[in-house]
Amino acid sequence: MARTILPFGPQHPVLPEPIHLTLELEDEIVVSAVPALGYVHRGLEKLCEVRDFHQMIQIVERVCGICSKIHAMCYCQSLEEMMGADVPRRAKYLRVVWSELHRIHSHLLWIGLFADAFGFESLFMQCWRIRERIMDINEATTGNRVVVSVNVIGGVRRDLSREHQTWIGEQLKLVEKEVLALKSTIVSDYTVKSRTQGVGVLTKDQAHQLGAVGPVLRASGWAQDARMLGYAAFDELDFEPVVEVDGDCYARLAVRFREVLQSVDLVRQALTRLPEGEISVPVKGKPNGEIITRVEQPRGELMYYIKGDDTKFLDRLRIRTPTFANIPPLLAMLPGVELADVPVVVLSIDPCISCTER
Amino acid sequence: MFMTKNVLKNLFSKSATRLYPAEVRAPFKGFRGMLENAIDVCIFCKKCQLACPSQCLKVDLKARTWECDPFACVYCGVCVDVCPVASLSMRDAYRPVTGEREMIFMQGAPKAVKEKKEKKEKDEA
Amino acid sequence: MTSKFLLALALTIAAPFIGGLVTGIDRKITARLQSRYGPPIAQPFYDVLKLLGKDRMVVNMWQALCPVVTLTASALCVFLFGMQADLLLIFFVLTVGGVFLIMGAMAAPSPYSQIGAQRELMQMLAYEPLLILVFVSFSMVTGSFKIADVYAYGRPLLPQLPLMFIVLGYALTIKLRKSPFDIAACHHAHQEIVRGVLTEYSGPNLALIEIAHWFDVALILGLCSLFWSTSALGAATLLAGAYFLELVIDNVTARMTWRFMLQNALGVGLALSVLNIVWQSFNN
Amino acid sequence: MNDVITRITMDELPGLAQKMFGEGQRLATLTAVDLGDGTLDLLYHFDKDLVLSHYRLTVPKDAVAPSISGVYFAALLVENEIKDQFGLNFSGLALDFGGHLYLADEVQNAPFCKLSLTKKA
Amino acid sequence: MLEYLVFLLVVLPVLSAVALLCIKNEGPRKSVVIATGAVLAFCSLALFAGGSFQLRPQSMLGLDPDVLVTGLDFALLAVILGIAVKLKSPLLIALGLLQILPLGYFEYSFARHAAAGPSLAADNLSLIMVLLVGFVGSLVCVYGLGYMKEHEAHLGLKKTRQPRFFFFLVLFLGAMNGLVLSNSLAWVYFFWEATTVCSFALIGHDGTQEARANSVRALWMNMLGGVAFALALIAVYKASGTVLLSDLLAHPGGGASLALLAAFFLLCFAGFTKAAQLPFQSWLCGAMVAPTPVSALLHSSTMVKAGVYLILRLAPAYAGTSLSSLIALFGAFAFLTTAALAIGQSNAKKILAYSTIGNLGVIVACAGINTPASIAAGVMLLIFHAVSKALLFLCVGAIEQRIGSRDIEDMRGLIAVMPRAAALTVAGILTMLLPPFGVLLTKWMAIESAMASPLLVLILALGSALTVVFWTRWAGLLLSAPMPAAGLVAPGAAVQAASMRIPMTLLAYGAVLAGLASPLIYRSLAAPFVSLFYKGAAYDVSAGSFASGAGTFSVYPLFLLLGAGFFYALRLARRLPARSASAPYLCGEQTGDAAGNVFRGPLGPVAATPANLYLSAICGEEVLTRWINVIAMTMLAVMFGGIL
Amino acid sequence: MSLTDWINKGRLKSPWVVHFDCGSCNGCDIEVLACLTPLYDVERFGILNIGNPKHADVLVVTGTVNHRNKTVLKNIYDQMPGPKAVIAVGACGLSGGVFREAYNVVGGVDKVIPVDVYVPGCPAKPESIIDGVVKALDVVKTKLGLA
Repeated sequence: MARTILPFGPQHPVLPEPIHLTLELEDEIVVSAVPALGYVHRGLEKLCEVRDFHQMIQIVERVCGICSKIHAMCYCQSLEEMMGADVPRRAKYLRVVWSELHRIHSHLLWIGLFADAFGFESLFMQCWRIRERIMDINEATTGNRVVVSVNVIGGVRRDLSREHQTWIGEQLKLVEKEVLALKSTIVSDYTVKSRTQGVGVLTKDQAHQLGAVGPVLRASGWAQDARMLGYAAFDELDFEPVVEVDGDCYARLAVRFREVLQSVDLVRQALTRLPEGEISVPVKGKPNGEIITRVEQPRGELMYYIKGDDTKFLDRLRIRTPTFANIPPLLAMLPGVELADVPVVVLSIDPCISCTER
Repeated sequence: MFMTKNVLKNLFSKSATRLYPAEVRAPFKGFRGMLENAIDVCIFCKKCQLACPSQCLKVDLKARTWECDPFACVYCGVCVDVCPVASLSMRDAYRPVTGEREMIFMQGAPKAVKEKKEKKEKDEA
Repeated sequence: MTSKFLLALALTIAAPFIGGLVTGIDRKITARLQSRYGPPIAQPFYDVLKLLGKDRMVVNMWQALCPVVTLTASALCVFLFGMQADLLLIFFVLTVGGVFLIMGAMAAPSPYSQIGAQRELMQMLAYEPLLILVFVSFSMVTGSFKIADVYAYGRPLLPQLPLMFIVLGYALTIKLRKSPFDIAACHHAHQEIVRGVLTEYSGPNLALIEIAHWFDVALILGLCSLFWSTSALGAATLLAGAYFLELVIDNVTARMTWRFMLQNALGVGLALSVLNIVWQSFNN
Repeated sequence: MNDVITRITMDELPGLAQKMFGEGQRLATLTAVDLGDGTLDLLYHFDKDLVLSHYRLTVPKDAVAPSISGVYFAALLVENEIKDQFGLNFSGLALDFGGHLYLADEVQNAPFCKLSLTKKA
Repeated sequence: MLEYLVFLLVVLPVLSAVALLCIKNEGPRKSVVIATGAVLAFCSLALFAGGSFQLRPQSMLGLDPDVLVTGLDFALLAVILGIAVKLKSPLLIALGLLQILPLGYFEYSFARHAAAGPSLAADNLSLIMVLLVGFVGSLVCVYGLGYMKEHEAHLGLKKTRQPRFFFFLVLFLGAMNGLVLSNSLAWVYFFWEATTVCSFALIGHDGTQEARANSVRALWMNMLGGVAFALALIAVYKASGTVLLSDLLAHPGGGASLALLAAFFLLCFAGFTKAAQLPFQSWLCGAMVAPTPVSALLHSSTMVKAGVYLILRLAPAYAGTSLSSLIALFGAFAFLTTAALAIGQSNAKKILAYSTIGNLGVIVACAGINTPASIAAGVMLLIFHAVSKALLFLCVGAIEQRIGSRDIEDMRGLIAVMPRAAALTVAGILTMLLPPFGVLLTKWMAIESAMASPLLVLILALGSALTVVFWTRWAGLLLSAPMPAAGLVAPGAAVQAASMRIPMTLLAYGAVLAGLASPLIYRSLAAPFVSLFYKGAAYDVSAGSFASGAGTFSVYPLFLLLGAGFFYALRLARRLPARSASAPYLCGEQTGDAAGNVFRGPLGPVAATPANLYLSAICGEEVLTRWINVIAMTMLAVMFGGIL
Repeated sequence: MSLTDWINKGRLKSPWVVHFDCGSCNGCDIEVLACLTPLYDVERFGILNIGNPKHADVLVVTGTVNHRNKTVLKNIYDQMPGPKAVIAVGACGLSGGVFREAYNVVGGVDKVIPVDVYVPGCPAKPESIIDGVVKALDVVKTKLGLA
């Protein structure tokens, strides 16, 4: 039978970021998908040779604009551990607040884009409307909507005032209310279900063998979340990983939807337990040695490998981003789905190409 | 179908749209907008240049110039943090759009003049 | 006869303005449903005027040819409607427009417009039988396929053909490219096939297709109004209600796949039609 | 670093991959580090239940390392990335981008190697 | 005069065929074929000018014509039996015997007692058929001249087999003329069998294994019809004491007896087999292995048309019976299902074949609906379909010879390679598909005339929606080419031999003009036939519009307005400067190559190739055919059971 | 008013946008998308994110140009029918931003195609992007000789 060969991307309206898939289709069913990367590759790991390790904070933040805070946090945690800094508890709690705020806005953004991928424009609009509240919180507390730049080695740059704390609490209440108002649409709507259930199934074994991380892994039944490692203040907060078992796009949607509510709860917890004290300590010396650190990004487990050789320039910086790990599972999910479901499946891993290619 | 309630509610309530540019929200306190240098205060110590992750600043102590490439600036505010004399600051307004390439070039007063001026001020005080 | 002709001519001239206006209101209400402020009502006209002024860009000459024929056919449909002509004939002329739109899209050796064209074919496959069935049900009630006889019938058709109105609603959703059936080309670009059948049409050619779409909108509204042909007020209420419902459905559903459309639209549509027709024949 | 890093040789690698796969270990990733003396460190990171284990394989730059993408499909991307950035060849790659996973022709090969300290082309 | 014309129409092809069998050179062959074609065309016109007639030839070659035909009939059956024996097929032998024995019984026990009547007769239906054979058939034969030369060159034959080919091809025309002009069913039966044999020989002409297998299938399926026909002869005679069509149709609508209805069913069954109606569609699809002129001939003016001719011809006799309604349903069902099957096909000839079966289904349905309007629709569809379908087959033949494939996927962008053939194909498709052309007009007539039966309307409507799919995509992909640098025609475009090009062009004009002339065709061809058997005019034709109580179809206004739009568009498109050409959208990765569809892929340049949707899971032959056949056989059984 | 005047009016009231992310960190991308959402709703100005260069009037580019996507950017620009305008958004689109010195980075958008409006910021605020489109319309006005 005749096959369609279709270039999917790099410039494509459903892909916010440039990635290319050469799709082979038969009656609009995907037979094979070969990816092409490199449209966002900048080579910023290499920049550690010309930027000192302090400057690199701002650069790793720009690995990804959606989870900038978490990149910087992971980087700072690595160097703090390597250089033996004792980060104040208040800073740890503040890191949790901002990183969970990032998770909320990232997941809301994703649910919106995902809805758009299956043509549910009004849901997209509602999600992004709610998300603006989080963006306002970011802007008011850090000075920028997106790239918050609050991490330094040894703590955080900005503190939360009392007024901010109450205001965030009020905003979160609204966010929670508005998100719950969308719950029935997101998790029970017939059209949403029929576009996502059974699409792009990744079985429990497959998910693990192909190295999936984050919500993709959890949607396939693995209770694995790097926050369980207890970095920052997560060891002091009540928290259960969100797990679904079906492994399809609907399960991933459900995981992320529940994680929005979970993160709202985590921010609340962190704010109520927020200890008083310093927000950063000065860290002396230069990085030396090797270290591997993991944190949980909205998209999954983020891994930093840093090797220092006692100069102000790092010897090697390697960033294994969650999308990088989720692309092989994606390639395994694509064959057999309909063309109309390709954006749904691609978005279901919440791809962050600028993370992947750095 | 569960969305029906939601959209109907939207229809009968005010739209969420902020009618920018007719309606401009006051900026949040501490917004990291345009980078500004109070050139009279600047001591051309180069700390900002060394700290700048984007390396968009160029300071020349001898010529007493402070240059910034506003197109490369990433508004991280690190330079403001490291500035020992607080000559650098970030305004709470974002940089306006432009049709031309821009460059910020600031020429400080010659050191002698400046010191004289400072001395005079001290004397007056 | 002359007055009928003049009326039809006037309708044909007015149709694109009606269609454009309806599209404008549609966009405004859609925006409001999404809690947005929305574009001005005249926005569709601005869009088309702008498109008319763009440089011509085609993949080959058929892309310039086909929109003109599509527009001609769509205008002709409205004219025939104004002449109160044969519904089947209008339907066939409507097919001419669809076929040429698809041929033009297929004339570009571009995978996106080709896939869009294939899907447009699937859409035609789904709505054409439904439209014919609606017309058949008219003919069963009025005894002929002529619109004139619908008006001559003297009673509104809706009470006798309630299910057929729903069937027409299905066809309408597909033809108006509304979610869940905005499959071949959707009004928003965020679709996996990049506006599908319209991908390769640009500038003035796209403008012509848009105008043809306005004619189609006017025609479809006209067809809906036949269900309450006895009073202008009744027809207007019915239209406004139906169109609003259409907008709400557009905003509360995800886009479905063409496989679903074939199964669902055809399946449910056929079932409803059979039900209504059987019921109708018992009534007679 | 707190974690233990086990040294392995090139011959042990395929067996190791099989063993880890059999044990239900997830391949977290590979990391390549240029040691500056013509050799590269390849670090294989495995994860099971949030516990990482690492294996270090030191190879000369001109060697051909066996690909584990046959066992762990997930290794495909990272091995191609290392091929791009360090010029290290792998045998038996499941899908070989030929050093052009990220890089267009304009960029000099193996930009991450220390001896070929490249700036922009 | 009349006798000479009839003689020329029936016997001249036989004589020419014999001559062609002996001619080994191309030149004389050309002259004979063209001359025969011209004479047939002229004679058909002359015969048509003379109008209806009834004729009883007194003697032929000094023999009683009835005796002569009977003799020939037995001879022909003997030939068939011989073929069957040679093929060592028990089925064929059985079918052969099942024809010889009833025929013998018939001749022995009844024929002698039959009152002598006009064994030849023609009304407008017959004359239309003769015109089609004369014009379309002849054009196909002329086309065959150019085609076969190329065909044999392609096959690399050492010794030409064209004499055999043209022998059967031209013989076919004679047999067909004989069939439609016969008034005695016994005569019809003889010619009926003659077409079977001719088609068998032509389908198997290339001698490949596939060709032979398919020719055998065609043979046994048609022989099945032959058996039914032979039995019908007996049944008809037993029930009514006559085998003359004119007598059988003398009292249209006058309730036929059950026995007679059973006989009609048998005749219709024979018609179904010949018209390749379900479940006998496979022989026509298999016949595609034959050289294209054969397919064109089988589909347009001969063979399958003989089947529907018989059904249409008998329609008045079974009007108002449940048999009639079932036939209508049966035909409509064939239309719907073959349209679905055609969607599943990428083989151009198969698409055409299924479309033929479908259109014949519509004609059958029209016969079954059995109102003046529907009969008029059936007769007119016979004409329009013949012209358009012949054109399409000839085009596909020419295309296949050039590109070496009959897969529509391989025809993408044909407009750049074979501009003329591609344009003619598109024209042919549009005449099959769109208003205001004839085929669609008749579909409109069919649907509106079926108004009494919603189920029928439903099936016809669904079917006509399905046809849009496979026609439109084919027409579209032919045009799918990048813009040539200058003008419409790319350099190095192919030109066919005159003997192929001229018939194609003439048929294309014919198809378009026939559409334009549809009011005229209705008035002068269809309406007189309908009025012979039915009361009341079907349509009121004025100012180029067909009007009835059910609706109106304005042919001239549509032609005028759509035509104006089309020609304006064409002018606009032709004036487009070459600089407005742009590469198709390939997500920004186009490489700017000449073909326009190559993009930069992950591992190097890739050509973006589109393919059609074939809905293979729903419309695939292997999926649908079994169900369709079961349903069709059930319908046949119900039809037969219903009568008993 | 002549047809040309009407068309010019349409041009200023209906800028359709195609957005191409060259190599952005997503920050600016998301802010471009945020412009479509209820809070900012650029459809007020007739702006549609049309996604297809053949339908678009304005090309919005975010991110640094790198060696692989520079041809893509050029291709997209070439496929837009005139009159058209280009907006570069964010520090990366303007100059390459923090990544200027990375080995795979070519630099700002204006190294590949002519840019009409620069929208600074890291990332640029949605308000700023709206300003950018309004400014682009001014540019179009000037190009058409209407200013």
